[in-house]
Parts: sequence; C-alpha cells; structure tokens
Amino acid sequence: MAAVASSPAAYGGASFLGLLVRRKTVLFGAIILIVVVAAALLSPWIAPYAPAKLSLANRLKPPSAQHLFGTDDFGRDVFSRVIVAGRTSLTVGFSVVIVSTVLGVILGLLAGFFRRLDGPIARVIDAMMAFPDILLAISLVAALGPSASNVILALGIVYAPRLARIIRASTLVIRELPYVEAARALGVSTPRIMANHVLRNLASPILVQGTFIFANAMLAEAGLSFLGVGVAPSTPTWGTMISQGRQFMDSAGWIMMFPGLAVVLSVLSLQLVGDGLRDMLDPRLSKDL
Amino acid sequence: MARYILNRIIGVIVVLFIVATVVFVIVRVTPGDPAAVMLGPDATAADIADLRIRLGLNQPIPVQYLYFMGGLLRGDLGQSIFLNEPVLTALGQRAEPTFFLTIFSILIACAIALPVGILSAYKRGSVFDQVVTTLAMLSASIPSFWLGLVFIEFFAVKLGWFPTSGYGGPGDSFLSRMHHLVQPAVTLGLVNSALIIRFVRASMLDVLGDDYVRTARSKGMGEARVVLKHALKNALIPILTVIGLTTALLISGAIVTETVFGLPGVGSLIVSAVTRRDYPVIQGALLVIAALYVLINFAIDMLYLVVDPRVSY
Amino acid sequence: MSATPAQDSAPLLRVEGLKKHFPGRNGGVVRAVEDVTFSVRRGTITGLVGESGSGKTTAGRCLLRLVEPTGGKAVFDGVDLFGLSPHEMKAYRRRLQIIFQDPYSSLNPRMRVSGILGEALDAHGLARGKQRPARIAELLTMVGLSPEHARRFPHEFSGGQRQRIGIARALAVEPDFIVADEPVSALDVSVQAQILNLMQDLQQSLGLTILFVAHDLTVVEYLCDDVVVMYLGRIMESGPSRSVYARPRHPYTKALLSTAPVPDPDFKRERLILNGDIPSPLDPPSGCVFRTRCPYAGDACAEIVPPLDPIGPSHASACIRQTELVAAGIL
Amino acid sequence: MKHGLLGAGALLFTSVSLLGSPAMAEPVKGGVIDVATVGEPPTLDPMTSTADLVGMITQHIFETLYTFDKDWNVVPLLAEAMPDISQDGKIYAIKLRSGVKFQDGSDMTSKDVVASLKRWEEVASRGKQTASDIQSIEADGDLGVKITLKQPYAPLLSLLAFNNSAAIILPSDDQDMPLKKVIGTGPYMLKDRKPDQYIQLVRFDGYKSRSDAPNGYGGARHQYLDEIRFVPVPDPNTRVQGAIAGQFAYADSLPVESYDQVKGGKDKAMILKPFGWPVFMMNTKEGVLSNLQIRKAVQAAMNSEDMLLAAFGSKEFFTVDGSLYPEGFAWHSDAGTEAYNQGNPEKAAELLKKAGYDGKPIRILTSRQYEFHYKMAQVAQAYLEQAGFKVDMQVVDWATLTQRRADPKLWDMFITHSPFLPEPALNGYMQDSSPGWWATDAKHAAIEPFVTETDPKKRAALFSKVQQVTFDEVPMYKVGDFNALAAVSPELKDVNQASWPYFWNAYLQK
Amino acid sequence: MTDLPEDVILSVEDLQTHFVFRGFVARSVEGVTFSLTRGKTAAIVGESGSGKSVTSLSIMRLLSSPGQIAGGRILYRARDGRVLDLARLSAREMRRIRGREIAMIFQEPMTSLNPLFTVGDQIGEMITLHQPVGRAEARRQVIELLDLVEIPAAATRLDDYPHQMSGGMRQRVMIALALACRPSLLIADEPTTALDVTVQAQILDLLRRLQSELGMSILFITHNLGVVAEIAHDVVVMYAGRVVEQASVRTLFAHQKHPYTKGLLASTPNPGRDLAGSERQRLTPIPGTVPSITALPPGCVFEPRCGYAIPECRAGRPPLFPAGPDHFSRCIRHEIM
Repeated sequence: MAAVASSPAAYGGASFLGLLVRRKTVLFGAIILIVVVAAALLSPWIAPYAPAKLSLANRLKPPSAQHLFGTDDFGRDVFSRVIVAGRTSLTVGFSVVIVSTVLGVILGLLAGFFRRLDGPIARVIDAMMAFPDILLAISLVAALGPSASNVILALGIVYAPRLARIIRASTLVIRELPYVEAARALGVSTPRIMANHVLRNLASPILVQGTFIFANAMLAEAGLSFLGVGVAPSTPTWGTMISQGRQFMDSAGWIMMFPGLAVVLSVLSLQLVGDGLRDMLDPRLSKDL
Repeated sequence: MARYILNRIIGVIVVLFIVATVVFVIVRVTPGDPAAVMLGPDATAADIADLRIRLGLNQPIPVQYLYFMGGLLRGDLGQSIFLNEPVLTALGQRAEPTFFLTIFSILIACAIALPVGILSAYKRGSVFDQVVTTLAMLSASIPSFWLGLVFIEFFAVKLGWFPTSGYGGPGDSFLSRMHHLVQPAVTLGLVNSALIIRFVRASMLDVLGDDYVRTARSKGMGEARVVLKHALKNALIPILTVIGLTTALLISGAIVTETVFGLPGVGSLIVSAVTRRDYPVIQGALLVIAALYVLINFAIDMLYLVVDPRVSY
Repeated sequence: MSATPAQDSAPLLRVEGLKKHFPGRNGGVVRAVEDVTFSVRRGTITGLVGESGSGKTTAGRCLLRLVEPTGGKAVFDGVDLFGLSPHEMKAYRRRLQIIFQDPYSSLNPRMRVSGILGEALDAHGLARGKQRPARIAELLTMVGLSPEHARRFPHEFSGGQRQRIGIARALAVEPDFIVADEPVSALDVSVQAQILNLMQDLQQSLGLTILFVAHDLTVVEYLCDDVVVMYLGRIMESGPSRSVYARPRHPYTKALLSTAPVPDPDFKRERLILNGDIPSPLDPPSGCVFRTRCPYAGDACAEIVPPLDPIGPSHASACIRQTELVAAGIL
Repeated sequence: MKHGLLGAGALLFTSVSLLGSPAMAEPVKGGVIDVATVGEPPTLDPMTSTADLVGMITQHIFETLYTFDKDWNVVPLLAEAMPDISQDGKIYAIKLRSGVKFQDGSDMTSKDVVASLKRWEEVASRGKQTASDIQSIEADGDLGVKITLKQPYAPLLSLLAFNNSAAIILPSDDQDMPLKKVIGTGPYMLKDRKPDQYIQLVRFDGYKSRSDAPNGYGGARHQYLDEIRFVPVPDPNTRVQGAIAGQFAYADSLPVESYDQVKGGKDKAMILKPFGWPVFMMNTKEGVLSNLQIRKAVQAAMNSEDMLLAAFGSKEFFTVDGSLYPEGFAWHSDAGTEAYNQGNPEKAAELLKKAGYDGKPIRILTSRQYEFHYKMAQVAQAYLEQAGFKVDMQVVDWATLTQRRADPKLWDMFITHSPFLPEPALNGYMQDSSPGWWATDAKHAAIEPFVTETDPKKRAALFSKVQQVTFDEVPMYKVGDFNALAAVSPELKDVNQASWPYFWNAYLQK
Repeated sequence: MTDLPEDVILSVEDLQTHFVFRGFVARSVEGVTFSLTRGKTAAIVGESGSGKSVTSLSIMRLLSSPGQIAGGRILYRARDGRVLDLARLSAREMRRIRGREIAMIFQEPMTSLNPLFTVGDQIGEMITLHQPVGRAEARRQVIELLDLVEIPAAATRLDDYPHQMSGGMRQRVMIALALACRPSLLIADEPTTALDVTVQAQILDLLRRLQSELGMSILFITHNLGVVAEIAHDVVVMYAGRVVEQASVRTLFAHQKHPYTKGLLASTPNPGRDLAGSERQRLTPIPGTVPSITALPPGCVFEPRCGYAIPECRAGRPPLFPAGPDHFSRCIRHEIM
C-alpha cells in the first residue's frame, strides 16, 4: 500500500480522470443506449404503422417520407418493425443477463465459498465453458425449440458459466480478505457474509459483465436467427429481421440494413457503457489512464 | 511436476466425461425425427418406423446412453444417420477447411492484434489508443455474418477477386482452396482481432507498470527492447491463454462464417446436422470441439511449464 | 509463571502446544506453527515477534479460529477454545477480537462506517434500535474520530483513520482480548505513533488484554509488558519485555535487537549480523530451526530440538547452548 | 470457371457471343461444369428417397425402364419399347434393350431388372405402394421381363418412369440395403463424393445411348460434358451470388426475388415454368378442421393472389390458378375452381358462425426451409384472422414439420408444395394414409375409377371429378402455380427447362 | 554548466516534477534542491507522498507518464568530466548514462527482477548492453559480481530464476545488477523496506562495504530514520514534495531545525533507550495526516500539523533558510528550534 501511495496514481482523482478521458465515448454510448431503449419501450406509441399490417401493394418501397426505413416484402413499415423488434431484442438480451447472472452468482458463490462444492461445480463450469457459445446455443435451441424464451434460457445457460467463473475467482479472493476475516471474527453468519461482503463487492464486476453479456447475447441472438435456430421468425427481432431481409440484400437493402444498424449501435453502446463502468468501478484498471 | 500433470490429466478426463453426458442429454431432448428427414417428404409412417428401428432410435434412452458411452471408450463416435458413414470420418473429411480457416483467422487476428494492442497500450491515452480502442469495440459490435455478407457482395460479386462460396472442386490445387479461404479467414480474423486487441492492450498495460520494466529501463535499454523483450514476454503468458482459447472458440465463429461462405467445414456440418437431425454427428461434433477446447486448455497449462519458470509444481 | 505484583495472577489466555500445518505443494507439509506455548496475562500487552515466515500471524489467527489449528490448546478464561463447536465459539467471538495489518483491505469498501460498526453490533445483538447511532458515535469518539464520520465510506479516510475504524470495530463488541496483527506496520511513522498511543490508552482505560503481533522489535519494546519471540514456527525466547530487551538470552533475539536500526548516528553497539535467509517452513532444519543462521551453532544443535527452558522469572529461552554462551559473555 | 488475363478474357467473351448467337452451333465434346444444388443429398440411392435433389443427381447415374418425354408421356429408356399389355390390363411384357452395360462393365440382363424391381417393391415408398397390386415379376429370357398385376393399375408405368423413389436398375449382385456401390447404367458415373463439398460425376464411356432423338428425359442421351460436379450450396443467397459472379454453370432453385440481380449477372436467368404448386394441407381427421364447414370457411377466406404475391413477388413467377394441373397438362380442368381464391373473409365469418366455431386456434405448421411457405403462411394468417379465426402459427424446421405432421393431434394445417407429377395418382392427397388423412366415400368414389382406367383420354375426364371433390371437401387449399428460377452459364448450351434438371445433351461452348 | 564544485557528483537544483492530468496538475516535487558529494551517501527521508521516490525517478528520468520534469536542473558530473543537465539530456544520451554511470535499485526485490529470465541473463544483459563483450566474458563478470555481493555458490546461482531466490538474495542480485558497470552513482530507492530486519542489516552492511571498496556515491531513499542514521552522511528531509530540512547526519540528529523532522524523530521508537520505572514511555506523534498533494494548505505545507505554527506560517510558502553551517530549514521559526 505504501508503494501505491507513493505512485502518481494515488495523488487523487486518477480514477475519476480515467472516466473523464473516455467520457465522450461513454457519453455517446449512454445516449445511444437511452435512445434505443426509449424507442423500444415507447414503440407502441411512436411506431407510425402497425408493425404486422400487411400491405402487399406497398411491397419493397425504398425509404421515403411515409416510410422512413422503407417497407419490406409484405409492405410492412420497416421503421415500425425495427422499433418493435427492439423490444424483443432488448428483452432477450436483458433476460439473458438476468438468467445468467442468477445462475452464475449462485454457482460462483457456492463454489467460491464452500470448498467441498468447489471441485464439482468447477468441473461442471469447465465442461460448460468447453462448448463454444454459438454451438451450445444452437444445440440447446434445437433441443428446446425456437422461441424467445428458449433462446433466453439457452443463452443464459451459455453465459452463466463465464460469470460463475469470474464470481468464483473473486469470491475466492474476497473470502480471504481481512474484512471478511473480521466479519468471521465477529461471528457474522456465512449467508450474511456472502450478501454483505462478497456480493456487495461483486456488484460492480457483475454490472460490468452484465453489460458485456447483454451485448454478446444480442449478437448471439442475431447469429442464431441468421442460422435459423433463433427466436421463432414470426416474432420480430432484429436478428429475425436481418435474416429475413437477407434475400433482399441487393434489391431492397434497407430491410436488412436498418435492423443490422440497430444491432451494431446497441451492441456498441453497451460495450462503451460497460467499458466506462469498468474504468470507473475497477480501480485496478482505472489507474491505467 | 508429474503429480501436477497427472492431476490435470484426471481433471481433463472428468471434464470430458461431463461434456459427453451434457452432449448426450442435449441431443436426446431435441424434437424432430431423423428418419422422417432422411426418407423425404412422401415417406410413409411405416417406412419411418422401420428406419427408426434400424437406427436404434427406438431403444430406451438409458440404453442409448450406455451404447454411446461404450462407443466413446472405443473411440467410436457412432455412425452418421444422414451421411451413412462414421461420424469420425465425416468430421475428418470436413476438418481441412475448418483447420485452415481457424489457423488463418487466428494468424490474421494476431497479426493485427499484437502490434496494434502493444502500441495502443504503450501509447495509452493517445489519439491512436482511443481510435484503436473505439474501432476494436466497433468491430466487436458487428455481427460476423453481416461482415461476411458485405465482403462477399463487394470482393466476390462486385470485384470478382474471390469466389463467392465453397472450397473448390475436385482436383483443385491447394492454392485454389486457400483462395477460397481468404474472405472467411479475414472476416473471422477481423472480428476476433478486436477481442485480442483489447486483451493484449490490457495485459501490456498491466505489465508495463511492473517493476522489472522499470528495472530494464534503468539499465539504459532502448524502449523497443524494453517493451518487446521484457514486457512482451511477460504479457505473452496471459495473451497465449487468450489466443489459445480464442482458437478453440473460433470454431464457434466458424459455424456462422462457414455457413455464410458455404465452406464445407465442421461448422457447416454442425448446422446442417442440426437441420438434418443427425444426432450422432451433432453429438460427435460437439464432443470433438469441446474436447479440443479442453485439450488446448491443457496444452496451454503444459506450455506454462515451459514458458514460465515460476510454474514448477 | 509468576506474576508481577501489579497484575492479576491468572493468565487470561494460555496457549499450549499450538500447531498449525498447511498442506504444501507435492504433498509436503508446511509447519507454520510448531509446538507453541505461551501465556497472556490479564490486562497486559504481550508482543508476539518474528520475521516473515515465523508463524506469528498464523498463531494469532488460530486463537480466534480464523484458521483452524492442527493441534494444541488455547485455554481462554478456563475454556479451551479449540474444543468448542462453531456454535459455542460464536459466544466467544464477542470476547476475542482482532485488528488487522492492512488498513485498506480490512474494511469493506462498499460499506459505510456505520454499516461496518453496525454489523459488529448486529452479530451479537448489541445496541439495537435507537441506541445504535449513539453507540456508533461513542465508538468513533473513543478511537479519536468524530461521529459524523459514520456516514462516510472507507476510501474517504487516510490509512491511520482507517486503522482507527478497524479498532472501533473490534471494540464494538466489548471484547476482553484483542489480537492486534501488525496494526501499525503499514503506516507512516508519524501515524504509527498515533495508533500506538491510542492502543495504549484504550488498553488502560478498558482494561484490555492484547496480543500484539509484530515484526518490529522496537515498537514492541514501547508497548508490551511481555514478549514472545518466534522463528520458523517455534518460540525462541519469551519473557517480560524488560528482561528480554535488557538481556536477550537467545542468539536470535540478540541478533534481532542488535540489527534494529537506531535513529542515532552516534549510537554504537556490537552488532550480530546473521548469515543467509530464513529457511523454507516446508523443509525446516533439523534440531534447532535457527541453527543454520546461528553463529554459535554446534553439532548438537542439529540433533536436539531445544526445549523452552525457564531461565528467570517468567523468562524462558530455547537454546541448548544458552548457559554456555552466557558464561562466555556472548549473551 | 477461372478467368484469364482481363483483356484476353474480354476479347474471348465477345467472340463467343458473336459465334454463339447464330442458329445452332455444332455441340462440342468436353468440359467440366459446376452445378449449384440446394444441399447435400441424403443418399445416392434414388429408390429410398423421394427428395427432388436425389432424383436430380442420380438420374445421371441410374436409369429406369421408362421415363418421360417433354410432354410428360411415358417413353422407354432401358426398355426397348413400350410394354405389351395384356387385354385385361394385368400382364406387362417388357422387352429390354440389348448391349446395355453397367458402369462396372457387366451387361444388363433381365436378372438385374427383376432383382432391382423386387428391391424397389421392398425399399421404395412408391414401390411399396405398388407392391400390393403386383402379383409377380419374372424374367422372360435374358432380355424380357414380365410383370403380373392383381388388378389393372394405370399408374404403373408412370411409377416405373419416376426418378425419385425410382425403379432404377442395379446389377443383380449389388442390391444391398443401404446401397454399397453406386453402379448404374446412366451416361455419367460417380467418381468422387465429398459430402457437403461436391459430387463428381464423369462420363461413362461404356454408355449405350438410345438412338431415337432426344425428347425430354427420353431419347438419345449424348455425353458431351466430361464431368459434372454437383456442389451443395444450401444458402439460396449464396447460390444467387455465385450465379451473379458466374461461378456456376447452373444454379438450381434460386429465390425469385433475385431475378433482377441474376439477370444483371454473368449467368443467364432461366425460369422453369410451371414448376409446382404450393398447398395448405388440412387435418380432416382430428381437430378444428375435421369439420367440413370450417374447412369451407378457410377456403372462402383465402386470398391466393396476395399469398402468391408475397411469396413470389413478380407475376413472372406465379399464376393464380386453382386447377390441380396447369394448362398444357392433359389433366387440366376447371372443375370446382369457383371456390378458389375467394378472399372473402365476410363469407368465411358467416360460415364459421354457422359451423359454431368455438375460437379454438388453428395450428398452422410451416417451416422456413422454403421461404415462400412461411410468407404464404403469414398472409394466410392475416386473412384467416380477418375472418375471425384464431391462428397459432408454428414455425419449425422442416425436420420437425415432417415429424409433427405425421401425428393428427399436433396440427390443423401445414404448408408444403409439390411438382406437377405426371401421374396424378402419385399425389399425396390421393392416398388415404398421407397426412391430412382425407378418406371419404366421395373421395373413393372419384378415385377408384381413375386409377383402374387405362385409357388416357378417359382418365383425364375422370380426374376432373377428382378435382371437383377436392374443392367440395376441401382436404387442402391449393394456392396456385409457381415458377422456379435457375441460372445457367451462357456458355452452357442445350440445358432443358426441367423440374429435375439434367445435363446430358448439354455442352459447353467456349 | 561547469558551475559544479569539484567534489560534487550530483546537484539537483529547484527540481519540479509534475503529473499532468487533464484538468489539474499534481506537483509531486516542488523546488527540490540538494547536492551529493562524491563518494558519500546522501539519504532522502520522508513519509509516503513526500516526493522522495519521484525525485529519484526524476534523476533517472524513469518517470512514467503523465509524470514529467517541469523545471529545474539535475547537474551530474560524468566520468569524462563533463557536467550534464540530466533534466535536459536527450533520451538517447540518457540511456548511455543509465546503468553505465548511474544505476538504481528498487524497493521491491520480489518484483523488480523479470521473472522469466535467469538472474545471470538479467545481469549479463546489463553488461553486454554497455560493454563490447561476448557471452562467455559476460558470464564470467556475472559470477564475479555475484561473488562481490556475497551470493554463495555464485557460479550455480546465476542460472536460477528470481522466484527461486529469497528476498534478500534478490536484493543482492539487484545490487549486483546495478554494480555491473561500476556506476559512479547508485540510487537506492528504499532498498531494505521490504526486507526483514536481520536481512536489512546484511544489505546495509553490504552497501557500506561496496561503497568503500568501489568509491561510488549513493543516493539513498528511505522513510526509516534508523536506517538513515546507519548509512547516510548527509540527509535531506522531504515533506509534501518539498525539502524541509537538509544537513549532515550528525547535525540533523543532534539539532533538528524543522518541526517536521523533530516530530518524525519523536514518533520513532528508539530501541535500547532505558525504560525508566514501570511507566511505559510514550511516543509523541505528529497529529493529523499528510495532506493530499493536490490539496495543499496555503503557506507552509506543514503548518496544519505543526505544534509551533503561528499565524505568519500561513502567509506564504517559506523558503529554505540557512540554519547553520551546511544546515537548511524551510521554517520561518527555525531559529527557535
């Protein structure tokens, strides 16, 4: 500690500065994210057309004043569909975060805190990690059937071990820290130590990981839909829209381009925000800047 | 040392056993009937039932599990239902494009990520660093299939530099086959380079702050030598892990990329096996890839024994 | 052990044959603490001194069962702590507390000071409801902080202030006995003195009994009534500070004392500089563990594990050549 | 497919088009073509599969006794001529061509034919259907085969001519199930197969072609090309891109949306017209649609034109046609078609009310294996919902669909499509056992005379009655006729527009 | 540039080292001035945050970004007799000085050696970097150096990796490394802080012996006044980036002319002092804590903690007053001390 104290980083404000340097990009990310989320949440009110309304006379119209993002092969308004699809895509991403966090936290805490459980859980985590994410998700979705909830479950299972591993590792570290020893010396119960000391200190890594899982899950959802093993195609998500728009890639590129852009922007904004959060919350990394 | 290696090997076996069980379970709960797919749309129910018996699909699940595990112990991954050949053969036939795709894309990814990541860490906070970090993040935000489609559209269809898909015909030279791999490898390499850049940067940042780097500088050594000899060698240990893991995980990217580029590799085999309900192939491929991952991990651990003198237990 | 007239005669804590072994790599055993026996008199401060690897910290933690001991007894106020079930031990956690070395990692960065102290109170159902803020304020005042500090997070404090919070946490449950694990070694000299004085004051005003674990003999000399010197898991010498410092009866204690830097350029003394480094506790030397660095080691030292022989009032030394060396004027 | 130096390539190309345009150049022998197919065939044994892809590839290797000419008439292939049929229509005497060699060099004799036909009865789904009508198959000398039926069965020759679930002729000692060796009598033989990569066929030098002029699948089969490679390209867009880039000599089954791009690319667009008919099959056995009135309501609600427009985009690719066979087929008829393409949700609603529809959702099974199925399903859903139906659209993969449709409890409607089979009796709906399980007295009364009648002219009239019943009882809703899009290299000449494209008689003109 | 007295090897004049962040500047070293006599040991003593380590890194020009020398001179007399201002030397010239003429050892022997190279390689690298010698000769010199720093069985230990050595051994290796090119000046940044007392005594002895044998000058950075008393000839006391007092070691320990130095000494336990009676002797700590370098009080930076403070102390930053022969104090009240 004495060494840290004499290093320049300790001269105050370094972690704050870390964020300052990146503030413009983090700010940019946060703004996009807010816009995307707001558009998705408010879609029933701001969508100019009913997203499922067929109008075959209006097929494949390029972007115009009436149809900002053009129309698709059923004559549906792409703009309306993009913002409505955002609801599902974001819900899928967010739910994956919830599922994997709950699973990951439980597994990671148990493994990190109880030596006897550590071996078996660590092995299962290792085994699950051995499956490439898309591969495992494909197999699970194929097994469970293509629906939004199954995609959520599958991706949740896919990302849970990654989170569990991080949580386990941090728990192992935190478990040995003096403040946990102090709590044990005081006779604080194990569940309370887990909640007060371990979980509370894991909140920020979990939050940071959560944003990355969110981003990855949205990419994975798009990939699964592209491979035809994602959310049921009747449910509009950005992934299914890209997948369906692909056949019009040359003739009516807008059908695929706008949901694609929505994916890229949302994933990018999540990563920017996640990175910013990490800089702010992880003192080890923040001293880099 | 021997004890350590032995322990690791036992660990690997346990993990592989769990992997095999997970694979079996996943595949068995999958709805859809391979027999119906094989026989085509006009097949009768009786035909399908016959085929199910021939394929052993009528056996109780635990019996199928025992057969499956027994087969694994003999190194037998089973027989592909659809392709009518051993799964191992089917995988072997498709290994080449996937192998080269993986190798090339990891090489491309490293060729981009190492210099850029090192420089970005070295000049942290600079305009270069910020541009690189943002670009890396952007390219990690682009779905790889999208990037692949754009490449095909531009380089293959518009410019005609590369074939749009496939892996060459019979008798095509090795060079021609590699020509088919350029676009997929670049796509996959680019997407993965983003991840490696971030990792290289972070590891280098960690290492550049280490005391022995300062010691090296205090010797009066040039910066290039300080960074490339003293810092990089230390950063390389975690970087190696990530490159190793990325290599294993590239298979995942290969699934999408091979599908986009119509490469007859393991990835597209898996996708088609899923639509064909070719259980043994899905099983086998999942297992082989997971095993590869575990083994690469193991190899990296063993590599540590060589690279890092501190790991000597 | 005979007591000095000023203090209560029965020791509050008597440690007997304490052992702690850790599994080492390749199936080896790290003998971190081996056959350690000493007493802590009620209302006194006992220093447990040793260099890194001496097992002093492990010994301290074993007493609170933060590390489960491998063997031995720790009789606290008539009860063997090592024989208690985890549930029974909980009651004793109110009576035995610990203060840590690192003022940074010993406070949960995500908890406010009020939470940190509150957790201690909650653990034993103390100062519930309205009494709590008052008690927290009281504790803070006791350690020289102000009640307003309760709302702050640990990172808003300096190292010395954090150490005060750590002390307040230990005091929250009104313990009789405190293990202070190198509480000042991470602090700057000027702050170190503040904390030492605080501990002295608290010990006197609250009648605490303290086991002060330290590597710095000079600090221990200031603070402690008794001192126990450890080396490689074993006790080398123990006794009242005054006699140990005035006349060390073990070559290791002598070396420690003679090499401690003295802030006086004119201070001249005979220095006993040891050879080499502390051996690995995984493979300690046979016989006397200190013999590999001892300038006076003889052949017998490799054979016999020296017992801790009494050599004066409450003073004991584990050196088979002790009498010889005293006779030769070396000790 | 490689290009030379740019300048030289451009020059060559011009000269080709100059030479290529006038009437008919002499076919040239030689060359290799890549044919992009929709995927990897599950098998190379066309007896065991009804998949179009299997038929398309294996027809180059294996041959049947009969085949179809360009007007879908049955014509002899390995048989010398059309069979002698006994007066009672029960005995077919078939004379084989002499000198036909298998690709392993052996001669084809009646022994091989009898063994192959017996195998067909056992393993092919069409063979199994027919087996119940066949009493015996016997050799009659080295080059004669006699098939005896239990009762007259008109579709027999068409069945023998079919190229999927096909009655191919294999050597008598190569009848394993599954097939061990790929040895046929066709103009091309298998050289190498790399699953998911290519199937390489090379000219069979011992091939004995018929001497009569080429006519559809019949007549002489010239082997101009040295080599034909079938390259599986499962992704339709990838096939399109390959066609635009000129990577394939022939690209099969392109999405019709890509017509404009393909036209602008290196390969020529080729419309296969008429290609087939999409259909909504209904579950007449169980569930909501077992009620005829409700099926009628579905019929009334459907708007074929919108469905076809959504599915096939441009008018060039579909015809709004309710007849089970389009114009040009002998089976074409207008019987009952007034019930087609009503697009009348109000009427449907009224019918529903009368039928006492309880709002139980109708489950539509569809897949995205064929994008147009899914698109039609979406339009259908919109119209049905307008009529007051509740719709539960289940988009599954094709494998799941084929599995689920076998269980009457799982669905009410599923979408499929079919080519215009030359023999109507081969259509699924004609069988009681095919999913949908349409089996009524009215149906049987219409079909029975049709399958036993052998006179083609009378059969056409009898078929219009079958069609009438399908409109009356609504076991299915035929959406219309659709055309398929393929792309052909401008250098590849004489490729016929066929449902199952074949490349004998085609040649490369450089 | 030649205004350096003959016996002075290093003279730091009004050194300012700043860490420039976006938005503010941390003035870690502000106007530090001292000089080091050839062949002698000067100690810079101070608590954490005093700027002592930054000063040493500034001299070596090893500051990591965003640290930079913002002003002042660092005059150094090179072997060839030239007087160089290290603060303005080009990076290339500085590299020729580093290691060859000025070498440095650091506080953490555990982390200052590269874990992936053998100690022989790391010392050998220093030799080959500055001398045109081959591998065999370098190896011979390495063994010689390891012998010099009293590492037993030097010929075999040089193939060890750092992790195979104890902390004391590693610090000896660091010293051997620093001595490889027989530097004129050795900067030792808290070289014994991480070591146990018994090992610290060994290292201090070694440094003393090496100095007398090799005649080099040593700049010794420490926070421990006891160590200062043992090793230094001259002492510079730093507080909050400033030199507060400077004197020869005897003068300083005898008469402190700055309240901070006085307080520091009063806070330091003095072993072996007679503990009169049964009353334990109390230390006299300095109240309060070291201020943050970015939030310094106005006036004298020590004023808020100072027992001698008067209102005038807040008026402005006091200069360094001469307080006796070769004795300086940054206290307006140094006379009453």
